[in-house]
Amino acid sequence: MDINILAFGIVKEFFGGPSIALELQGRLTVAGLKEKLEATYPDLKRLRTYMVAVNDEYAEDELVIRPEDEIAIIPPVSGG
Amino acid sequence: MDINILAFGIVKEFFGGPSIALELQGRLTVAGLKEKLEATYPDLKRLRTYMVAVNDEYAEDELVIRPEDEIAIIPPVSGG
Amino acid sequence: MIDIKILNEPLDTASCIGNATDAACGGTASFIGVVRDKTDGRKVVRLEYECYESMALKELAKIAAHAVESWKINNIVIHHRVGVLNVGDVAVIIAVGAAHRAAAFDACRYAIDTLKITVPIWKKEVFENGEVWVSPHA
Amino acid sequence: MIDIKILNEPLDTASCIGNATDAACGGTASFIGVVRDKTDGRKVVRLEYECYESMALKELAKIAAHAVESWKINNIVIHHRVGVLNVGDVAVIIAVGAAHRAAAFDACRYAIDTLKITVPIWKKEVFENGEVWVSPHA
Repeated sequence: MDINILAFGIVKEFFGGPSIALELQGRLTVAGLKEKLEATYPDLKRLRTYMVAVNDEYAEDELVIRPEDEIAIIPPVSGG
Repeated sequence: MDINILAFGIVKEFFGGPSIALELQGRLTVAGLKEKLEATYPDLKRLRTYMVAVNDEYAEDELVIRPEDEIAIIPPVSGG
Repeated sequence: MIDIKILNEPLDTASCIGNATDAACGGTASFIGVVRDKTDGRKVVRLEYECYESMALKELAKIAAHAVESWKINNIVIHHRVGVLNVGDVAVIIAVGAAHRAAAFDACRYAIDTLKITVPIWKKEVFENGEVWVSPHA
Repeated sequence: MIDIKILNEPLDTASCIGNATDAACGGTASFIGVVRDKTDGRKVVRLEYECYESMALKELAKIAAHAVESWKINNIVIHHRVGVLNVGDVAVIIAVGAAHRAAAFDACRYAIDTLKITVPIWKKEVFENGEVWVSPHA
């Protein structure tokens, strides 16, 4: 089953677009997702920091991702 | 020689108008002026505090008043 | 830029903030003081502001000069209204533009706090059944 | 009253401040953030603001709710603009009305400081010879 991952800001450039699809196999935590993404998109490690949002909320590393979740990668924000 | 003393806010009510004339005899400091005024207008002592301005500046008690000075009585301000 | 005025007419919030802001400012902090509808539960009908204008302008200029010396700010606008004001009317506007917002906030707050202590302006509150010269912290 | 908006059009400073002010407010503190003409000496041509709207609105609502819980304030207005902005355009307005000015200042400052840390909005600075996603404190 594929999950859709939204990208914003500079992460769109790393992903080459506003979202990517990722196959969800078995149990995946936010920390596990980050590892997977960093393996495919090593530019993510260049960021000072980045967060994963699950269903419009900043997610802890331990959170387990469910197929129906809305996932987004949040690089350092710069509003205001 | 008379000096003119400007009143503002509630002090106008004490003085019964926007200014009073006071005879300047000999050497008079700001502290001396306050004493004189308080003798004639005891309501001044009801104020939490008040200041004397000489030529648009808050004056220290020791300042000696000259005939040409512009004198004003400044009750607690309440602008803003 | 320093812009200080005591006016006998309605103040213009947008133009004060606009004037405090320029292309080198990252942010503008501002404060507006308005006439409240009640004081200690008593209904305010209107306010009358009086000022010792020559001295008030000097004291306002001192506040602006000290703000410019103390914080990295680009512009400070202080407009105070005098005369008869109704509930909801703007009595004072302070707007400070700076490259960084901390300086703008600090200078703006310093300016209004100091204005309320040093600038010779007095307000009389008119109630339905009387009036009183306001004496803060009495 | 809490009024939170993300808009794709110019913001209206006067109406935001007016909406934050009511007859029970003694003062309204506000902050406007504008597009600066230079970053590190490089001339900015324009800015492009992007946001994750559903989450940004939630985070803004949290800021407003926390401000209302933490300080005695009557109203808070937060409007943020997105899309293409030019030098001098207003990107964000925060206006807080309160009976006493200290609460208004504290809540306003808290709101802009927190917005810049938690709200998923990003800006790209476009220079004459390139563009860069802004990464504050990088």
